[in-house]
Amino acid sequence: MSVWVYGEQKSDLKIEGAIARRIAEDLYEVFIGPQHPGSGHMRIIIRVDGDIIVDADPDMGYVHRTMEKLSEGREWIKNIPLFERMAIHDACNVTVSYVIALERILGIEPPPRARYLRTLLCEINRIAAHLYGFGIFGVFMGHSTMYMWSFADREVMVELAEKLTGARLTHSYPIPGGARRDLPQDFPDQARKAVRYFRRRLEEYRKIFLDNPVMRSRMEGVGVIPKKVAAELGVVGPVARASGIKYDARLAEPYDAYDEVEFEVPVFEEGDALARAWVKFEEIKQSLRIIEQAVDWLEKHQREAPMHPKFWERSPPLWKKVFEAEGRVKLLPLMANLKLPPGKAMARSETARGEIVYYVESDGKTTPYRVRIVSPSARNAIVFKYIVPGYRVMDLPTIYGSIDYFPPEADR
Amino acid sequence: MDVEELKKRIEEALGGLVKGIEEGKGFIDVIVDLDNIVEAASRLKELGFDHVKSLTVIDYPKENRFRVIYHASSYLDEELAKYIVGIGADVPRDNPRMPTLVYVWRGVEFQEREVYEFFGIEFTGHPDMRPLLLVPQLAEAKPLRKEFIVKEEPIIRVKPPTG
Amino acid sequence: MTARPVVKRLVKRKGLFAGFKGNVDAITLGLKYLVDPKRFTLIYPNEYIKLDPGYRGFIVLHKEKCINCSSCARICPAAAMRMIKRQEQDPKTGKVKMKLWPVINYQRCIFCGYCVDVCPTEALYTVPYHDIVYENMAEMDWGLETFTRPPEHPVEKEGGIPVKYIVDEERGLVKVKAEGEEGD
Amino acid sequence: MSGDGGRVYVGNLDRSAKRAKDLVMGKLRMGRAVDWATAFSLWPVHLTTSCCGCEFAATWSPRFDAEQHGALPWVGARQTNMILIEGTVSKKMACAVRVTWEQMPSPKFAIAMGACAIDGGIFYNSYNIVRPWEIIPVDVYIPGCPPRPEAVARAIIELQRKIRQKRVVSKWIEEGWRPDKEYVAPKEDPCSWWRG
Amino acid sequence: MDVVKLILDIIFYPPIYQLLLIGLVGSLVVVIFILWFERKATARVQRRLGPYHVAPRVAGFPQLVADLVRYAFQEVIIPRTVDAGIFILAPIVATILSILPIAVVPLTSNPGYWPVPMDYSVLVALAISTVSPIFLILAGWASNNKFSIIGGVREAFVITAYELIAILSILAASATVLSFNFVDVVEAQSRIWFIILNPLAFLAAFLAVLMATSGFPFEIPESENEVVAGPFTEYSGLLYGLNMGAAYMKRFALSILMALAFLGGWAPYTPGEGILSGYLIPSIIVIAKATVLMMAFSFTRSVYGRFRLDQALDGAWRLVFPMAILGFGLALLEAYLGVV
Repeated sequence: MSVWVYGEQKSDLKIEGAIARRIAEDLYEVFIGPQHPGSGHMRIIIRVDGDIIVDADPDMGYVHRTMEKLSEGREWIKNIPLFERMAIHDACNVTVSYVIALERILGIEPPPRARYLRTLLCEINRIAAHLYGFGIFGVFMGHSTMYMWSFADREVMVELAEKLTGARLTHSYPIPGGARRDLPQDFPDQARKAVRYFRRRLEEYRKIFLDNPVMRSRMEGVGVIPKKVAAELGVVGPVARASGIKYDARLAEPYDAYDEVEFEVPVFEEGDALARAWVKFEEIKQSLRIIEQAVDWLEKHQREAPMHPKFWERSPPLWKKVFEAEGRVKLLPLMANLKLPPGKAMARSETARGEIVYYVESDGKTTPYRVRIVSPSARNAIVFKYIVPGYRVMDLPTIYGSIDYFPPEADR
Repeated sequence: MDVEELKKRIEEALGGLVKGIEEGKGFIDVIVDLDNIVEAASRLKELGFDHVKSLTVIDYPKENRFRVIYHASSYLDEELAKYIVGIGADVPRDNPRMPTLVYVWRGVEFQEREVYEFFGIEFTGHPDMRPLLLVPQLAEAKPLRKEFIVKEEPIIRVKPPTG
Repeated sequence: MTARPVVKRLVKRKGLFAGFKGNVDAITLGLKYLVDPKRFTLIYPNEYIKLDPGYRGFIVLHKEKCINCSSCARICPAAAMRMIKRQEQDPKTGKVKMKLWPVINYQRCIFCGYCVDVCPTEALYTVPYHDIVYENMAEMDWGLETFTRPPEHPVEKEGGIPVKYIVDEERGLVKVKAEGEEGD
Repeated sequence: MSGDGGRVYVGNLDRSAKRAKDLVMGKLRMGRAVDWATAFSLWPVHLTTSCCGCEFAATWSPRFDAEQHGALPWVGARQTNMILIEGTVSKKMACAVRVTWEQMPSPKFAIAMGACAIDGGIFYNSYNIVRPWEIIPVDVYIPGCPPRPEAVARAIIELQRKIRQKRVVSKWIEEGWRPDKEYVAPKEDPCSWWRG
Repeated sequence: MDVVKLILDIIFYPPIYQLLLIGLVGSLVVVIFILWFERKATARVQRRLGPYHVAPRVAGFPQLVADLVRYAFQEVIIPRTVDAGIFILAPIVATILSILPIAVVPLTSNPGYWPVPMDYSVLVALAISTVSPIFLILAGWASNNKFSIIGGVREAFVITAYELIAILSILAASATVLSFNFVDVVEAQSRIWFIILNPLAFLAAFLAVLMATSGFPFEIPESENEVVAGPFTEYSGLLYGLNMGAAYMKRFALSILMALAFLGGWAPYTPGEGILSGYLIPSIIVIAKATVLMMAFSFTRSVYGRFRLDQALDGAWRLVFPMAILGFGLALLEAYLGVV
């Protein structure tokens, strides 16, 4: 057999390895996954020539849970927990853009306090998700200590998120018009402590993982995506930024409080697994900065319900009492059968693994007419097909881990 | 650059191909004829829209058409990165076929496979037209078409609880 | 706008000495933690985490507050909260009436807390624990009677020690004994 | 060279295994020791069916560290004795779950984690999911979406208690099949999509 | 008393003592201890508890016993596709071969307690230690599973990397004293151990043993993220237990060789007459030193991930092999200068 050479027409996209090698007759086909520690919830069918992968075919869909279809039968607000299940370790980031799309159709803007609260939780989630990615990345290369350490420190962020929202992972926090809870009393203090802890701790991560010669040699020059190829393939998030693409949804179309806080978007130009790890590493530092700013802002400003007046002013006195006592924003029963005016909106937000895009179309009913989700992992999946060929079998987990692929998110 | 200017630029670049421009919240859609979509997409790419964010397909069974929109944006041009521009066409529902745009935007390869299994739209010239997510038997059913109905449970329960 | 992209470069580390230093750093760090592990492991059945009262654990019904409005069933995203019909005698008038009561099915509940937040009379509340498991599925489909009683907390029953985690600047999370907070 | 049992080289393996079993379980009365050993060595196989894998990972993370109960997630199905179904099982994944289950050597156990693994959870009406109890026998169910790591630890403890109190493993070895749980055979082949 | 003496004589008859008591029982105990240590030490570095509830008072020490008993009573699956004979025999032979080197090394300087004539014991021990990997490759091949075969091939690759280094670096010790007799090697270390005289050779031997026994960062044949469990993917129950045991027993045997060659064997102690002083105490000292070495081998798990196969081979030939050659040269130089 011969491997089909992609992209000779019309496109000057050339990928080394897959094209350069002449393929022998007897290729060895290896099915990696789904019950395989190096694959998670997906299968990659690779063909190897010796130790070199000549063809990789990602077989996705093992976690396809039909979210786009289910959303068409459910009321608008019920879809928030539904879409959250795409990436439960990054819950706020994946749902916030859906909520923003709803708000755009409704024509409302959440109050500043709600925007800051969402930003705060988004950044907490971003750190937790990056640490999750680091942990999986580490254990894919056999570094179990990196896995354990990043999961240990992820618990700090999970604990903060739990204090804020009342759930470890599935916060269901943003809702159209605002957020569901306000800051607990001792939160700012704890958040600042956590920020200081992380600043010190990240240095140790660098020592044991990023600058560890063994791990460095595994990551350097592996899975290189040049800038042009990255743009052509449409990869997102840290994968794109490690290839020199200066794109971040928070920059391109600032949502929530991102146009008010100060932060940097780290960009590297090497495009290999090491650069992707460093992007995530630097992003954690920037997220810590944002958390500090958000907490400062929230502490400085007066405590009030983080909810749009449309949904809050007409609410009964019990609502205000509960908010005063517990910081919990109660929902009006009309939320369940919220009717959106006809229209269509698109919104994007930057999750830990990249940009998520929602296309929402309403035909004036209580349920969406169509919701289209393109999640970062779904867009990064193409890396397996075009970047993996040409590298060694042992590089596959490295590339997998470095693009931080999360199958439930890709399959939706 | 604001949206009006962007529209003007797109109309200039696409020339007579544009059938209409629809504006949504957060994006604009440029509608062209199905036959011209490859040409229009290539021109849009030359304009600087170098990747596709979302291949959105909406089923309108009453009007007997699918609306296929490639929502593109830019990575390399920071000015264009703020906008999402869709290039779309209507595909008839009873013979859903359209030319593939894989050779314009490489990134849509998997998304076109997805559309193929969920809506049954066949992309001619696509290098690898197989179902992506679903098992083959389910892909036959084209689950995202409107006639595929998923039942919701009523809020009143008939079966008594067991615990 | 105050956010901006910043292009950074990887620090090239080549040569024998850099590799040597990296190894020494890593091993020293490992040895440091081998000596002083900074552990915060929860020794589970002996201890349990006393969660904040705001934690969204199992949901329980105050039957006397419930006004049978079925808002909770309407907003439940997983169709876990459903209404059942039940004939009941009105204590004032003595008439037998059909009433709707919410029941919850923990085979499906996703603990999103929407029902608690939407309830107009705060008839639903959450208990701050979540570590309950079942051996058969039928027990998870709670009827009205089970729904009105908070479930038993298994670790508390076995005499586990309540602990709390607080964020610490030096060690990340620190496990401390939760004290003086009996009951809800 | 015969494929079934390697009779050519070492006599009849089945018969010698039976004799060894009679000796150890009957004369030496090792039953309790085996129950104890299995209870503290429940190694879940590394099959991440869905997003509860996040909490599965957190369960073995330093804060909750389920290795203290003797459970250690292991890579190959052949070396494990427990399967932890982490959330939704899609139609594609059902095949993997059943194949993995059949690859595992008995005595083996199953825990269903999360609402999706019990009655579909939020995906109760999805067209692409399978209830895992239809394809494998589940011992313990953990409600929640996702359940807290403590709940997973609680499930492991519950399973340990069940094994030691009901002496599941020693009876299983003595009788050759599991006495207290029915064998679950999938009504339709979960791999039919694959086999065509 | 005669009966007691007879029994003692039988037990401490060197082949029985070294092969059965140390080789089987002793190494099992050491392996159980080392596995427990490995899990606990890794857990400590990783800020967690490790095995605990199986026996809270002794920090979960019986955990490995539980695992072994569980493995022993689990179903042994022999798939139809495997070559059953080799599939069953390979782990058994590999286990026996991996403890065999213990039977040909001296654990005392008292000639009455040498299991074999010692004149070429260094060579013989090294020669035997190189046989067992063949059976790992066979096990992988007989399994007829893609992952096992890849694992077996990787094992074969890694052998080419470490074999020469291990032999050269341990021979460096015998070059220093210009004798293939282990007793001479140990006696020469009564003042100063070879780890200090020849650190290069020791380091090379350390890395070679790590590679030989799939220790981190060279855990390549069994690297779980690509080749599930390497050659052992299809093994279950007792046979898998044997396979795992064999790897650690081999590490134990090689650690004993290293303890004799570099850590002075029974060095601070001078074996005398009689069973206790002439045999038991020196052998326990050697085993203790080997155990310390094994603890060092275990620690690398918590700091390193694993190298890629080509990087490991590259490093072995470009860095460790020259190091072993240099160590050998250093040994010859020391022998020429008569340092010991």
